[in-house]
Amino acid sequence: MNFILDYFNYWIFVVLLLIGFYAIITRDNLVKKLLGLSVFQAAVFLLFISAGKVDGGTAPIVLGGDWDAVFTNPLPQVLILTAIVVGISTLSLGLAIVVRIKEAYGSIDDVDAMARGGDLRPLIGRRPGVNGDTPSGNSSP
Amino acid sequence: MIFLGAILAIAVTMSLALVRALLGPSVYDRVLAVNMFGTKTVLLLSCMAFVAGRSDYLDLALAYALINFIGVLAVLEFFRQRERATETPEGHIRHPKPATAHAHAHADTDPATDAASGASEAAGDSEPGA
Amino acid sequence: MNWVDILCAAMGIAGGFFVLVGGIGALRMPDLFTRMHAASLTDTLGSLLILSALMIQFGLSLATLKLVAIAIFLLFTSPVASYALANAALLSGHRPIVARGDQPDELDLDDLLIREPELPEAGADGVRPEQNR
Amino acid sequence: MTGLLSGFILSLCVLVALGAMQARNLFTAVMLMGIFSLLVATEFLLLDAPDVALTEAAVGAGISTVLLLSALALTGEKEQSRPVHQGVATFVIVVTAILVVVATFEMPLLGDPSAPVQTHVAAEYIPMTRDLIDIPNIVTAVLASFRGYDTLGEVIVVLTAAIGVLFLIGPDAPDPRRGAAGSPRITEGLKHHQPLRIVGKAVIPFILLFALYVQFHGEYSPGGGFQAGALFAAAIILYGLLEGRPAAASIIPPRVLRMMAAIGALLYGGVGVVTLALGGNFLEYNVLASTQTTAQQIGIIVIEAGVGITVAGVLLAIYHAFAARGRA
Repeated sequence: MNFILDYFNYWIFVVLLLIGFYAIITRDNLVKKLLGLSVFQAAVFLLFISAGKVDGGTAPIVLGGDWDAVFTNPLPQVLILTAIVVGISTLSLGLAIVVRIKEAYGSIDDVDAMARGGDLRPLIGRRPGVNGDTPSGNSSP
Repeated sequence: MIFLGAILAIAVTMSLALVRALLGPSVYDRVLAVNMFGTKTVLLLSCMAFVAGRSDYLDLALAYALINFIGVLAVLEFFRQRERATETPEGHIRHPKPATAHAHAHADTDPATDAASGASEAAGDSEPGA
Repeated sequence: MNWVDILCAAMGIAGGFFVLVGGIGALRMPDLFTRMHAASLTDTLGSLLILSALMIQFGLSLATLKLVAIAIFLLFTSPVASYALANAALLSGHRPIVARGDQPDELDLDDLLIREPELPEAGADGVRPEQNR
Repeated sequence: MTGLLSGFILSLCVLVALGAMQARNLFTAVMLMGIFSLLVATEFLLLDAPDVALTEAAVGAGISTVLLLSALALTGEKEQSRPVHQGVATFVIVVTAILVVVATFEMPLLGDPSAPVQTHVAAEYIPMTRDLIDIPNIVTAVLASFRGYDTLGEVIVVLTAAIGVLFLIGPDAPDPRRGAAGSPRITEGLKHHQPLRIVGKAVIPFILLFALYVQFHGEYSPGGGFQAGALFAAAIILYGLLEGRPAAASIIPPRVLRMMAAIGALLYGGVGVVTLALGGNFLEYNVLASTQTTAQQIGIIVIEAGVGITVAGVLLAIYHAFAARGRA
C-alpha cells in the first residue's frame, strides 16, 4: 500500500501517457489525434517537473536575498517552459494541416481511405490570384 | 491553516464543476462549468499563495483570471460563427422539453438565420462526410 | 490565534460555503439557466469573501494590490460572461423551464435578446478591406 | 496537505483526460482540454514551478483554446469516425504500460534530494546564479544565460512552426473559398454585445500592462519573454474577438507581426553576434559591460525582449491565419 502511494504521481503520469497514446492510435479524427498528443505531452511535462521537486524546497525564485534556502531544481523547469511554447507551435502547425485536409477532402475523419485513394491533387490547390484573390473588391457575388 | 476550510470547499466545488462539465448535457453547460472551474482555480491559487507564503504566486492567479475571460469570449465567438455558418446548430441541444422543436422552428424563420443559411448553401459549405 | 485570524477564518469558511453552494447548485439544478444563476451569483460573493480574507492576511503590501486587482477583475468579468453565455443559449433555442403553464414558448424573450445585426451588402459597408499583407 | 491536494488534482486530471478523449463532440473535447490545462498548471505550481505554471496557463488554457476553436470553426465539430484498430491499440498500450511501469520502479521517489537529477549540473546553477548573474529568478538565469543556446534553438523552432502555418493557411496560401461568391463574411466579432465590449475594452490595457510587467519583472518574479509574449498576444486576440479580426489586424497588421517574429529571433541572434564582435564567444554576455553581473543582466534583458517579441508575433500571426481562413 505504501508502495502505491509512494509512486502515486508516477502512476498518474503513466495513465495520462497511455490515455493520450490510446487516443492517438484509435481515433481517426485528426483533431482528436492532436488532442491525444497534447495529453501525452502533458504527461511528459509533469514527469519532468516532478523530477525536479525537492522535499522542503521552494520555487527557484529567491525571496529577500535568501540564497541559502532549499530550491527546487530549475533545470527541468527551463526545459519544460520552452517545450510548452514549442508545443503550441507544433499544435497549430498540425491544425493548419488539418484545415487544409478538410478543405481538400471535405473530411477530417477516415484518413486511411484518403491515403488509399492516393489523390493528392486537392491538397495542392490553386495558385493565389487565380481566384479573385485581391486584397480588396472581393466577395461581390 | 486559516484557509483550510476555504481550500477544502474550493477543491470540492472544482470536482462538482468538473462533473457538470463531463455530464453536459448542452455545450452551454460545459462552458458554464469551464468558467466556474477557472474562477475556482483563481481562488485556489490565491489561497495556495498565502499558504506557501509566496506573494509572487498571485501573479499566476491574476493571469488565470485574465485568461479565463478570453476563453469564454473565444467560445462565444465560436458559437456566433457557427450560427452564421450552419443552418441548425447541431448536437448541442438535448433539452427534454418539446419546446425545443418549436424554438428551432422559430429560429429558422428568423431573417438573419435565413440569410446566413442561404449564404452557406451558396458557398457549397461541404458538410463532413458529404 | 488573535481576532484577525478568527475573522479571516470565518470569512474564508463563509466564502467557501457560498462557493460550495454554487457548485452544488450548478450540479443539481434542473436546467441551464438555473444552473447559471446558482453558479454566477454565489461565485461573486464567495470569491469576494475569500479574497478579502486574504487581503486582510497579507496586510498592506503589493500582494494586497494584486488581490484587489483579481477581485475587481472577477467582479466585472464573471457576470458579463454569464450574461453573454445566457444570451447565446437563448439565441440558440434554449428556453428556461417555467413553473406556471406548460408552454415555455409563451415566454416572449425576443425583445430582450441581443442579436447580431444583419450583415450589410458586400462592398456597401464601412468594413475595412482585409489587411492581410 | 500539499501532497493530498496534488493527488486530488492529478486524479481530476485523469478524469478530464478520459472525458476529453471519449467525447464525440470535438467542441466538448476542447472545453475539457481547457480544464485539463488549468489542472496541469495548478499541479505545476504545487510542484514549485511557478514559471512553468504561468506559461501553461497563458499558452495552454488561453491561446491554445482560441486556436483550437478557430480550427474547429473551419473543420466542423462532430467526430464522424468510430474508434479503429482497437485490438492493436490495446496490445500496444499493454506492452507500453508494462515497459513504463517496470521503468517506474527505477525512478527515485518524488522530492528525493539525492536523486541523480539533483546531483549533477543543476546543483551548480543556484550558487552560480548568485555569484555570476545575481538575479532572483534562477529559472530566468538558466533559461537566458546558462542555457542560452538551447533557448535560441527553441525560439527558432517556434518561428519555423509559424512559417509552416503561414505557408499552409496564411494569406498567400491557396484558399478555394476566399473571395468565392457567397463565402461567409464573418468579420464583426462580438460588437453587438455592448456589456462585453465595455468590460473587455477596459480590461485590455491591464492585460497589456501585466504582459509588460511579466516581461520586464521576469528577473524578479515568475515570468519572462515566453509568458509575456503569450499574454500580449492574448490581449490583442481579446480585442480581435470583441471588435472583429480586421480591427485587430488594423492595430498590428499581420505584415508587422511577421516582421516581429523574425526581428525577435534576430535580436536574440544579434546579441550573440555582438558578443562575437566584442571578442567573446557566441552569447557570452560578459563582454557587454565592464562588470560581470551588469553584463549578464543586460544580455538577459535583451534576449528576453527578443523572445517576447518573437512569441507575441508568432502567436498573433497564427491567430490571424486561422481566423481569416475561408472568409471573404
